Amino acid sequence: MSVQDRRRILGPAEAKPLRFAVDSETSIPEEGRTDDKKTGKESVFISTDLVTNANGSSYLEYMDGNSDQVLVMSSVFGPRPLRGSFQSKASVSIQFKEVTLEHFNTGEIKEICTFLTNVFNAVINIEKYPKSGIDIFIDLIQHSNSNPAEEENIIKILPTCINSITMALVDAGIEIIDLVSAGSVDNSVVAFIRNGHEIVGIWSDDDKVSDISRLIEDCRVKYLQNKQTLVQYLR
Amino acid sequence: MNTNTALQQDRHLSLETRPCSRGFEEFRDVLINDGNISRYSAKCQNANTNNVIGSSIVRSGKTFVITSITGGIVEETLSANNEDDVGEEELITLSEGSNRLAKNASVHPVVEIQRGRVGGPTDEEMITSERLHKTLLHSGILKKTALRVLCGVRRTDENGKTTKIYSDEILEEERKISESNNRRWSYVLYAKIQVFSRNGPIFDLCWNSLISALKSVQLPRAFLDERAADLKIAVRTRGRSMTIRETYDILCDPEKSLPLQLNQHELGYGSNYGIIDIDPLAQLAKEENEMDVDKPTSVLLADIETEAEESSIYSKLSLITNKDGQFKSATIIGGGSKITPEMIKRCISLSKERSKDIESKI
Amino acid sequence: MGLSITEKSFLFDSLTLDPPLRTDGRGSHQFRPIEVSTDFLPNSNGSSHVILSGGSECIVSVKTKVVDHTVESELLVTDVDIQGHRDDSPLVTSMSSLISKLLKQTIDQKKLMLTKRYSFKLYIDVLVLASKSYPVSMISFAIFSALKNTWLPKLISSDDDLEVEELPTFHDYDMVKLDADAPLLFTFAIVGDSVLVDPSFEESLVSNNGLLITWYKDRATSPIRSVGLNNDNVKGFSQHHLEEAIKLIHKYAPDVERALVSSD
Amino acid sequence: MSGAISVTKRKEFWSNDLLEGDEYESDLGSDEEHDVEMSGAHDSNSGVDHQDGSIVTPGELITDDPIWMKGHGTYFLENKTYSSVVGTVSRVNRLLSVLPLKSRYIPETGDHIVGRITDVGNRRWKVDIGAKQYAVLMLGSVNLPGGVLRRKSETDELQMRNFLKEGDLLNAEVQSLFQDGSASLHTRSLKYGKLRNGTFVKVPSSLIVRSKNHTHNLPGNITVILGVNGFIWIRKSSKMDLSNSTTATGSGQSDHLPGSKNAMSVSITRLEEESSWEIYSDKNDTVTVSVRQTITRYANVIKALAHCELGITEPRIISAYEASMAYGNVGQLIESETMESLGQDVLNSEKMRGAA
Repeated sequence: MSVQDRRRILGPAEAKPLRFAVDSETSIPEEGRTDDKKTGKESVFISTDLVTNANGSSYLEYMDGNSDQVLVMSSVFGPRPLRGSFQSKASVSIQFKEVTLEHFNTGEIKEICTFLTNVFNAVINIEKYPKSGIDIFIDLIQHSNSNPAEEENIIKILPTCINSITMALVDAGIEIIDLVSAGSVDNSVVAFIRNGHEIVGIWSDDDKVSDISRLIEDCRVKYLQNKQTLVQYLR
Repeated sequence: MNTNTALQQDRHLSLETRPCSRGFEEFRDVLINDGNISRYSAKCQNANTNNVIGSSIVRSGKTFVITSITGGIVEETLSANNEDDVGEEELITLSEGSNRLAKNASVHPVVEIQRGRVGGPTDEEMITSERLHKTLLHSGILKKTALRVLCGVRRTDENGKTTKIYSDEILEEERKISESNNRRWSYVLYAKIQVFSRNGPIFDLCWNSLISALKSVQLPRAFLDERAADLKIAVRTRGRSMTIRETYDILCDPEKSLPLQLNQHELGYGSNYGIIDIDPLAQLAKEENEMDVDKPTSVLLADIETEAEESSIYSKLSLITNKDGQFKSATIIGGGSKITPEMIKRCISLSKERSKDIESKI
Repeated sequence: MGLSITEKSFLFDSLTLDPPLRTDGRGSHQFRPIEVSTDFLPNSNGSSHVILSGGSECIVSVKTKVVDHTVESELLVTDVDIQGHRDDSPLVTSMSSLISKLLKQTIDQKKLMLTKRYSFKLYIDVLVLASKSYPVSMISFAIFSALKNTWLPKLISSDDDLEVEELPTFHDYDMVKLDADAPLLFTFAIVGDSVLVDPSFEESLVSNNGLLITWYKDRATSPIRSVGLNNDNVKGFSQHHLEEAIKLIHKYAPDVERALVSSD
Repeated sequence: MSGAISVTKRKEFWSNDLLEGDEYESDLGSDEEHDVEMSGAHDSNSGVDHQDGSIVTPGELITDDPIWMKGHGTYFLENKTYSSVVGTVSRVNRLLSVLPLKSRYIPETGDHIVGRITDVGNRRWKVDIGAKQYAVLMLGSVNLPGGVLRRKSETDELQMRNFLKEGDLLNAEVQSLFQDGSASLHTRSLKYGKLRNGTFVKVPSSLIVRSKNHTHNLPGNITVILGVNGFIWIRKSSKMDLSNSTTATGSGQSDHLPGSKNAMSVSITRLEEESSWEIYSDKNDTVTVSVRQTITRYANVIKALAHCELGITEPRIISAYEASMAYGNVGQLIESETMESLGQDVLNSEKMRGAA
């Protein structure tokens, strides 16, 4: 937001955001905190239809073993008419916004938006909605990873975003060919449909590519778990 | 506003109900919690990567507002030679004395309403942010003194062990070290207010959410590295000797923090009301004998919701009062039906109960 | 200017044959011929100009500055600009963020170290003049050949200047070649069961999905991304497609790397 | 060409050896016009007239005789006519114009062109034919299913997209020209309509030699439509192509297709029923792998001819196709050296046969 942006109240120009000193001994001792929670069971809280002016919306809270926490809300607007030239298939667009603290730069945000758009282009039955647009808005409310050393990385929240978009689409009654879910193993995420036989998206940032099949296998296991929780909620 | 919503509105009113099936003077139930978003909230795990210092989630009916407050530090520009010039000091305090507003501070809010569109802020978002900023400034809830940074000093002795000394916690003679540097800083507060499922006027909802977030704000202690406190290095640059002040950013202490001082008695909570006449023709013939048919009866509605009400009510009141009925801010727009003094009194008593109810929930 | 339904279905049937029959008869591992000219910008330390036979064209310029790396930790700044696309369009922002993240991971900062205090800071500017198909492979080829031809001024002052304050001074005209191995990004199109390398514009329109795999230090490594080459007939793919793509990359990437290197 | 990629290194433009007058590597490629004589350029206002067909550059005086009418590509300044484009001078009974070497396609009535539908509007389609403006195809000038003489009804207007929709390729004929030069098309005959079973190639329109018939049946059961606007469609020969192959097309036509003898006797009436819904269907017929390979080879051959900027005519395509047989794998045809050598083969075979 440039300084002379008169449409927002930006406060004094030369103010610098708070910077917290990270000197070693005052930060929380490493081992003490995390291992006692290591055995914590993964817990997922799902609720749908909270945003009234959206066609469908969902809210997902995901707590994994070592108290990493992702709270995400997605709302679906559409299918709604699109101006401009005729399109025989719907056009899907995804926007991502960090509601509270801002960690990721716009580049990363746009990358996952394009990635998610590609995933859901394969899943939403776009032939059924000609001349219309389906706009999906993801609002990241809270996201924390427990060990401070590892800097924020966007892959942690991808599976939860995918799950919450799937639930929002279901809530909006938009036709999808299968429930999409994803599993993530340290720095890779693989999104599956058809019980893991078909991959609709892969995003891997760690370099153990030599055993790609093991990576996909681990993600498939996580995928099946996630899908199970989604189905349980829906039934 | 097409005619049938007005007709539908009148028909509802005549049956003593509202489209949102609440009583005339019944408020939407409100739930408030801090949403575990700020770094100082109880169950927060990511304290060291989280720079939110205050937060609140307010849910009223279907609409809910998430507010997160972040901070910044700005160095105040002091007049260059004010240490010894007592007259100057006096002049400043004198002028501040008369100008009550100069003492108040405010928050810099950004209101965003989730409406399924991407783009710049709409009029409503800009107006609400501006109004929140001004109302908070004039309410005097937040004083400039509450935002003054008491800058500590971080002394790193030989083996790198750092100890932080804050002027108010230490002995007398150490105090003069930190007083010596004449630089003064103050905190700046930014509020990010997100509104979801907007279903009626949102100003009072945002105000209540902002106030409850401010109540949860903790200001982190700030300090400078010791050798930066009084270090000036002469640097020869192309013949001209110039003293540059080592630019060390002021850092915040991840552990220690102080709660933000708010003037408790100035705190007030918002509520909104609307007044509308029931068109006699639309009145169902329930009790036509005792009602003088041609005089339109006007009705007071509390907490306007649904598009029908919002578009058909022109006379609106928006009050911010504290629990014992003192006004903080009142906006009365007499657009359509007449607002009688009794109605205003009724609104005040209603808003008194409302702020008591909200206060109890924070 | 897309394709008609009849062209798409004709092309789809041809591409899903075994072996796939591509628009210009190439093999599924074969690249379109490219023209690379390097070191043609006089006032930048390294530059390359890549022209694909499909009409896509890209220019990369590498400039450098001496900075004090104790103050500035960012030693690599990349900027991607695609002609005809707004700077804040999703394609441009996601591509420049992918490429800058990738270069930060793969180019190790020690190669840029000059003295204990100072080191070179590289500014890599990519300008895509025309891009018919997904431009990321062409960009990475251009960056690769530009970095292979970057000449940095030779230091003549001493290199441990921590105690005594000394600004580095350089030789008048001798240059040292930057030895940095940049990654190569390969784009694959998945059409039915076949996996095609370097998909042309028509093939991208017909493809079910796309894959982006990095080749660095003689190994297929991360980042690996599935990427949509079109919006309207995207389908899932199977694990065997991924393995097939990685097999292709292991078999043919060395050829590409050698061809690019020998071209300077 | 081993390995997966062929990378040609372009000499640096600014390398210092350029200054010693080395051969300047111009893009025109061919060598003989390397030292183009600069005689006539300087004295542009010396009043010398340019004969027909000589190449003029913008700003060159063509004639100072005011009787000539000014056509395309010229401009007029105090009764002197100058050329405004690079091209050849053409004088047609008092109309003086300069035909540009390379420019967008200029539609003329009767041209057989290939176009792509870009817009469906009120009772008309907008068609991109590579000209300055989009051409227009009226609903009235199109064959409708159920026979040629059916009257147009409102339902047709609603169903326009069932006939032709955005992106569809069709071949048509320029029926008339509007005042602003844009074309109005018609597909009022069975040889025009939606194009199927093949692939599309685009070449500069100046390379297509205007001739009476632009649909040619080629050896290998292939038919090519050389649109005058440079849009070329290569497809598997349909029954209709074979039936009207009675016209004298290339010599190699009949012996390549022993099996198609009996198809020739298909009567025209049966073709009439074919103008049912099927002429607008989007479904391709089954095309065998060998035919697909031949189509790809033809596509590469035409691109090679365009690369060498040779005029594209049917005999040239056939001789280039036969020359390309030397390269077993179709993929090799995309290398620029192969293209250039293919171009040379065509020229040599032409010089040998003395055909114009």
